[in-house]
Amino acid sequence: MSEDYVLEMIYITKEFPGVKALDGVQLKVKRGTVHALMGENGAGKSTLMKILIGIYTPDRGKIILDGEELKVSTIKHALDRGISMIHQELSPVPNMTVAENIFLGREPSYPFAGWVKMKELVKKTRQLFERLEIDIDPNAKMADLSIANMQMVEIAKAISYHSKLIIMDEPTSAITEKEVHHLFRIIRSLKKEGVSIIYITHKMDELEQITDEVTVLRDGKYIGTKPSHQMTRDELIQMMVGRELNQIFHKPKVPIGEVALSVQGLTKKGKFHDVSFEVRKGEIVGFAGLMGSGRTEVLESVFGVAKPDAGDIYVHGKKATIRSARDAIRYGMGLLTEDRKLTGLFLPLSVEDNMITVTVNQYTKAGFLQQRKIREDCQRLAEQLSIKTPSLQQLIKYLSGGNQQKALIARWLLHNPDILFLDEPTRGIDVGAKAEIYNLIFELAKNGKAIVVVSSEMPEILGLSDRVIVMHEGRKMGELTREEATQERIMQLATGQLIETKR
Amino acid sequence: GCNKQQETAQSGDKSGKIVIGAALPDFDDKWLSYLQDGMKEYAKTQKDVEVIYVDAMNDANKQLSQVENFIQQKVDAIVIIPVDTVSAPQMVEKANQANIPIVVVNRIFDGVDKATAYVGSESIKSGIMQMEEVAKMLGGKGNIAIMNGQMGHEAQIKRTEGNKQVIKKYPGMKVVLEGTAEWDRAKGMSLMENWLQSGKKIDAVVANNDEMAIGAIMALEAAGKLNDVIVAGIDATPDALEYVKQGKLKVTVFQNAKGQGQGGLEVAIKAAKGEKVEKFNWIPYELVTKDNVDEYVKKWQ
Amino acid sequence: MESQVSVTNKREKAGVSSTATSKDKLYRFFDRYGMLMILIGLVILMSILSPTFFTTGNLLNIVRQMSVVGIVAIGVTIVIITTGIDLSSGSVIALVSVVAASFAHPDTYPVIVPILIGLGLGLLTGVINGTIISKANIAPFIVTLGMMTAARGAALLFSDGRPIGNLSPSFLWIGQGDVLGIPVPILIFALVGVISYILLNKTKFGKYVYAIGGNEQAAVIAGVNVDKYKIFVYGYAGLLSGLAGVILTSRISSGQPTAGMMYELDAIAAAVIGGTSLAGGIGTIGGTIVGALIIGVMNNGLDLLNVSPYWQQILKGVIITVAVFIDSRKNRKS
Amino acid sequence: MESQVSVTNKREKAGVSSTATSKDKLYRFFDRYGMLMILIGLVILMSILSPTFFTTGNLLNIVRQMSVVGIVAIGVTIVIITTGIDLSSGSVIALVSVVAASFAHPDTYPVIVPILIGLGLGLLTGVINGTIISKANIAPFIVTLGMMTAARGAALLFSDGRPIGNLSPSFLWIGQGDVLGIPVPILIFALVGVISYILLNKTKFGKYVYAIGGNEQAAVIAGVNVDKYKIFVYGYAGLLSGLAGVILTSRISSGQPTAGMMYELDAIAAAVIGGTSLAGGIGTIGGTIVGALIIGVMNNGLDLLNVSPYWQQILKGVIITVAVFIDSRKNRKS
Ligand SMILES: Nc1ncnc2c1ncn2[C@@H]1O[C@H](COP(=O)(O)OP(=O)(O)OP(=O)(O)O)[C@@H](O)[C@H]1O
Ligand SMILES: Nc1ncnc2c1ncn2[C@@H]1O[C@H](COP(=O)(O)OP(=O)(O)OP(=O)(O)O)[C@@H](O)[C@H]1O
Ligand SMILES: [Mg+2]
Ligand SMILES: [Mg+2]
Repeated sequence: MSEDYVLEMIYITKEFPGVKALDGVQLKVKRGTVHALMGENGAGKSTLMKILIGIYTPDRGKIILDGEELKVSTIKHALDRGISMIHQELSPVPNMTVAENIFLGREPSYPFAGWVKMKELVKKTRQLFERLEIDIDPNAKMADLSIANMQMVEIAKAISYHSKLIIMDEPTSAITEKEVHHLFRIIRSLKKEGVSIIYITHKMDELEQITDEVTVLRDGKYIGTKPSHQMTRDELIQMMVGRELNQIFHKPKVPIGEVALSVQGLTKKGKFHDVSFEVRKGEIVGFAGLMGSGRTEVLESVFGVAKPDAGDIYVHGKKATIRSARDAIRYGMGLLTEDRKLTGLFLPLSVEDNMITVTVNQYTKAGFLQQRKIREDCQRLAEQLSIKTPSLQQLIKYLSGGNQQKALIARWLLHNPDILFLDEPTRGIDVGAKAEIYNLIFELAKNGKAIVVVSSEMPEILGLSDRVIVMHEGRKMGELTREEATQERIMQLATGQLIETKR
Repeated sequence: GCNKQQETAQSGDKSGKIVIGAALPDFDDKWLSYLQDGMKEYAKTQKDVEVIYVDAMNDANKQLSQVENFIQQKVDAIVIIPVDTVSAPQMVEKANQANIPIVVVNRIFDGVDKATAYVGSESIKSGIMQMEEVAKMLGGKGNIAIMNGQMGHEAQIKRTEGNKQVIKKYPGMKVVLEGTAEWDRAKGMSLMENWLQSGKKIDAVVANNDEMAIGAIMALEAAGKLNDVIVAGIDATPDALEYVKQGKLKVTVFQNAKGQGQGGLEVAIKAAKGEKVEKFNWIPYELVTKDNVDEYVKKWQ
Repeated sequence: MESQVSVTNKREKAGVSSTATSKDKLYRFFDRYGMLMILIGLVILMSILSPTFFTTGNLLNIVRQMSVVGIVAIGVTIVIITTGIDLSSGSVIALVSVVAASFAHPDTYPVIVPILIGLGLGLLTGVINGTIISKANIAPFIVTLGMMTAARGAALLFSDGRPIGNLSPSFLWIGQGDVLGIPVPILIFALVGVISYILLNKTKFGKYVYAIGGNEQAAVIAGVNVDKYKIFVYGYAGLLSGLAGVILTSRISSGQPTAGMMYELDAIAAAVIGGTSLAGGIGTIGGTIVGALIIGVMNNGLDLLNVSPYWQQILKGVIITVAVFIDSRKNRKS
Repeated sequence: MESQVSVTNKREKAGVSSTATSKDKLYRFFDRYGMLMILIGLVILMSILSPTFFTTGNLLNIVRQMSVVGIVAIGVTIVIITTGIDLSSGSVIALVSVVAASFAHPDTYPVIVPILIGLGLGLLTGVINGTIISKANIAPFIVTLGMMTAARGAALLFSDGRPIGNLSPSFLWIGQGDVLGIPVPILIFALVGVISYILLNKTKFGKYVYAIGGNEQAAVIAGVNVDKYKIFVYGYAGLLSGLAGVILTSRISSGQPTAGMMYELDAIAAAVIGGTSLAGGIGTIGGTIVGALIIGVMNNGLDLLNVSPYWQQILKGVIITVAVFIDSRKNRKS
């Protein structure tokens, strides 16, 4: 044992009712390195990390931290032993301030009655933010933050523990390029301080940029560990999915039809201003922009979830009055929302029930549900999207994040909309599934659907879109054709450094 | 009426009008609503008298608050039917301190002599009277089932106590079942149904009020056992008298609700005017059986 | 591309198929039928303690007594699944009781009139609840608490605080009659159970109810007319309270302004004992019926055993908590 | 990169800090003090309708009358903030009332004994609630419903259903005495308010209460000992119920096994009227006190105006709903 491991997890096994989530998995992390943990959705990455931090107890296995066996019984125990974690699902306390969220559980206080030193709390947060160059008001209410800012707070929080080992479970799934770079800068400086990091992501390019070693899991089993720079992308994918997977972006040529959706001068005070765009049949339009640039709000306003102050919407050339999501659905629209937990999932319900919500009235005959037809259609879609679940009756809360996302896509596919809005459609989705979803989007376009994709992942925008609309601070800064669109141009527009003249 | 608000707003002033505060324990209670009728009818016959009725919902604390409100309002006299007789002396004392005459009605307690007057009788007597008659009908022996009202209510405690005092006197009688049906007919019926299933021999069901007794009668009737069991109630409500007439309810006890209401208000008005009043105004209980039921049916008409 | 799809397919089959071991099956069985087991256990216990407990007569008795609360509990269950609550049931029963009774005197109206008036009045209170809750967006707790107070006041006002007797024999049949030896209230209870089961499991109404309870915001975005269905849900609960009021009135041969006191708590308890989650999205009709029967068996058994009223209350509190505790074991995560 | 940061800066500032126009300020004012405005409105209305309403005597009267429910409501508020509920308060008051009274006869124990026994008993019931809720993971509704039934039974059993009188003058001072003209119950109520305010806003305990209610998962992840704090919270609520029981007993000079009936509903209503959200995470002590006063003003005013009790019930139901409705307008999003 010449190597200096900060953490060794050996033969970890964990079974949930009906699911063997981890089967004899090992993970060895060298001190002062960034260790990537990769695997498909449901491979068991988060479960392994939750065992490490003390949320789950393993059925079998051993954890050695700094050469000593670690028996984690509670999260507090793990935190005290110098392990902290950025969780995959954001977990803010909405009605508390940023500072209170960050120091939750370890507020600076006087011994008497646990009297909290509020000033110091804020001061410490401010110092933390200054050190990490994060620009958020410590006194802001958590609920008022954008998702991206919430994610930054979570990152800052995990770091504020001064742990020797930080787990980051998909920290970049909710933030844009800019914050990603910021995070990487933070990670590099942490590394210099000797902190070790376990980094979970589905974004391949991040691997090369930031990690030193990679461990791959598949179906709850350990596949292997290798230095990142020795690993080719194809090799990694091979390890993850157990087969070759070539050519993720293979955008087929699709004839573009007539205008399906036209939005004119849409305005919502304080959110976005005078946004106009068109989407044609068979066309995929990408929306790029930094966090909070207003893309989500635009989609929500078109879809009737938010109320715009001004502007007109035309569907297939006819003026449409859309006051609610129901109206939008009647006009043949669909919206996959960006925050699946908040606005997508019915957590206590089964996978099937989650899939049929939009279409359930189409499965009604004489007032009764045609259950066999529902089952068949859902089964078909589940297979098409390779949703990994023991059965369609499984409660969706037990699925991995990626599989939950696929079930939500299935919800809208069942509805078969003419115009489909996808807000961050592959957030938290593994490479294999991502390829499947991209192919699906292409397939939809081929069938003459008009598609709008909002994404903060540059490769996704560039790979999918026929046209890219770039937003900045609630204004449309420009529109680029597939040929014109490059990472640099998009960034320039998105940061407001360049303003395209309106066409 | 609700649109009387304008006039009643002047309740506190000294326009020559006599304002009486009536603190009743429970408007949901049927018997008490007849008592209130007695007050209302009497009030109508009086000129320049206004009565404010408040409902304590069987909550002594609430009643105390209401008495305090009356004192704040400077009413001319208070009529009170105490929620319970232990906390009542304090309310009497508060009224005394404020120099407002207070007339206690229906429920008697130690220290009631500190009040301006008492109108009514002694609760425990109704339980005794009821049980004595049942004992007579049973020939001094038999199995008794006692159906209690809401546990802890003044009437429940005193009536059951009266029942048990009598039973103790007869060695041949014993309480085989005891439960609560919370003054409620539906609950009395369910309790009786369950008792019938218990297989215990029951010779008489003695209920704290008529509503529960009627519930018991209905359950017994449905089981075809009404002829084997004597059912007794208290209150002699119009409904109950109907059952007495039909021979289904063997015993009930009439407590002159209207008489007590009227008497209480009458005394209070006198006291408010500064006239001298009797300290104790007894209104006795009366036993009702099939023999004399018609007399009481007339009283309600 | 072709080959990829087929590979995916294979992988999928492996994922979806039956990984369920026999241990899992046992687990699921308990997960589903845990409370039923507890009910059966309670019945066995009572049968041992009291020889007369396990007789047809007594068992019918228990179900008949529980049918009023049981019907209310079914409506309340659906309300709770949408994350709501209905505290007004007991008072609505009282209001319906006095109003229906006043139309049920012999030789006045045909029996259908008081029934329809009772049901209609129940429905109305429910629709009022639902409309305020959904349109004015006020917490169901407050709205139905308001209705609880107001309906009780209205019942007392309408009847001047007195019972309304002298009801026609045909009206009395609803609560007191029987068909082939089975009491009518039990038949109605069973019918309500079946209809509600179908509503909740076989129609889109049911799917929407669960969706609203599971995540209201998501339901809105999925195009569910949340307001409308909430009004339906509270309306249905009100309708069932109205039905319960009619049965109760007929059963006790009189309209009672004080009827139904605290029934809402019994009904909610039945639902929760039966596995309905107050956090919404979870609950079944079958569970609620089991929950209602547990309460019924407990009431009846304690009466049969002649447990003193004071001890009955203490034991009821303990039994309910223990039953839910035993049942909750099954949901424990390792 | 530099310029980018500054851009974010601007937006962030715009989003969070002083964009407050005077309209915004008005809005925020109403957001915070909406219910207080409604209370003031109600007071003005009552003062116009009844000349005796707005007198020092009557106002002190109202506060004194509400102090028992108000104290309970403060405990309940904290429970509700953690997404819990406490239905047992009223019964605990009754249990504490009879037990404390039996130790408060003249010439037996010093006055501190019944007080400590009362507080201890309240605390105990609360700790039992909290322990079952957190350790056995059962819905608070069921656990406290069980406690509600059981504690009432215990109160009746202990006292054999009878009120317990003959209390020592020093004990009676708690509920009936005054200091410089201010009734003792009001002083205790104020003290409880201040202590609870400090607990909730200035201490770790308070932070954890809000965190557990806002997002229990987040609290767990942050290593907060959620179970422990839940036990604290229910224990505190129980303690305050015990205190309320002692005051009530002293105020009415007797221990009452039937005391406190339905106080839990009044307390919950006060909390919710005062802006506490049953979904957890939101609620203030000040709001709850305002909520309690609204109920008190309503009760007192309707009695003063000689509104018939039936109409009182109807009006109370309507007033509560309307008050919450008016208040909820402020939360409307455009
Ligand atoms: N509490 C639970 N109960 C039952 N099954 C669970 C539970 N938590 C996780 N699982 C299952 O365990 C498996 C591993 O899930 P896990 O969340 O660890 O996946 P993951 O690798 O993090 O996936 P993703 O990339 O989608 O986040 C999945 O099949 C999931 O459905
Ligand atoms: N911290 C904040 N406080 C208040 N409002 C904010 C905050 N952050 C964002 N917003 C508002 O919410 C909207 C969020 O934008 P939206 O979610 O539509 O942007 P987006 O481009 O989709 O970004 P994201 O990728 O973060 O979802 C913005 O228009 C902004 O007004
Ligand atoms: Mg994961
Ligand atoms: Mg967005």
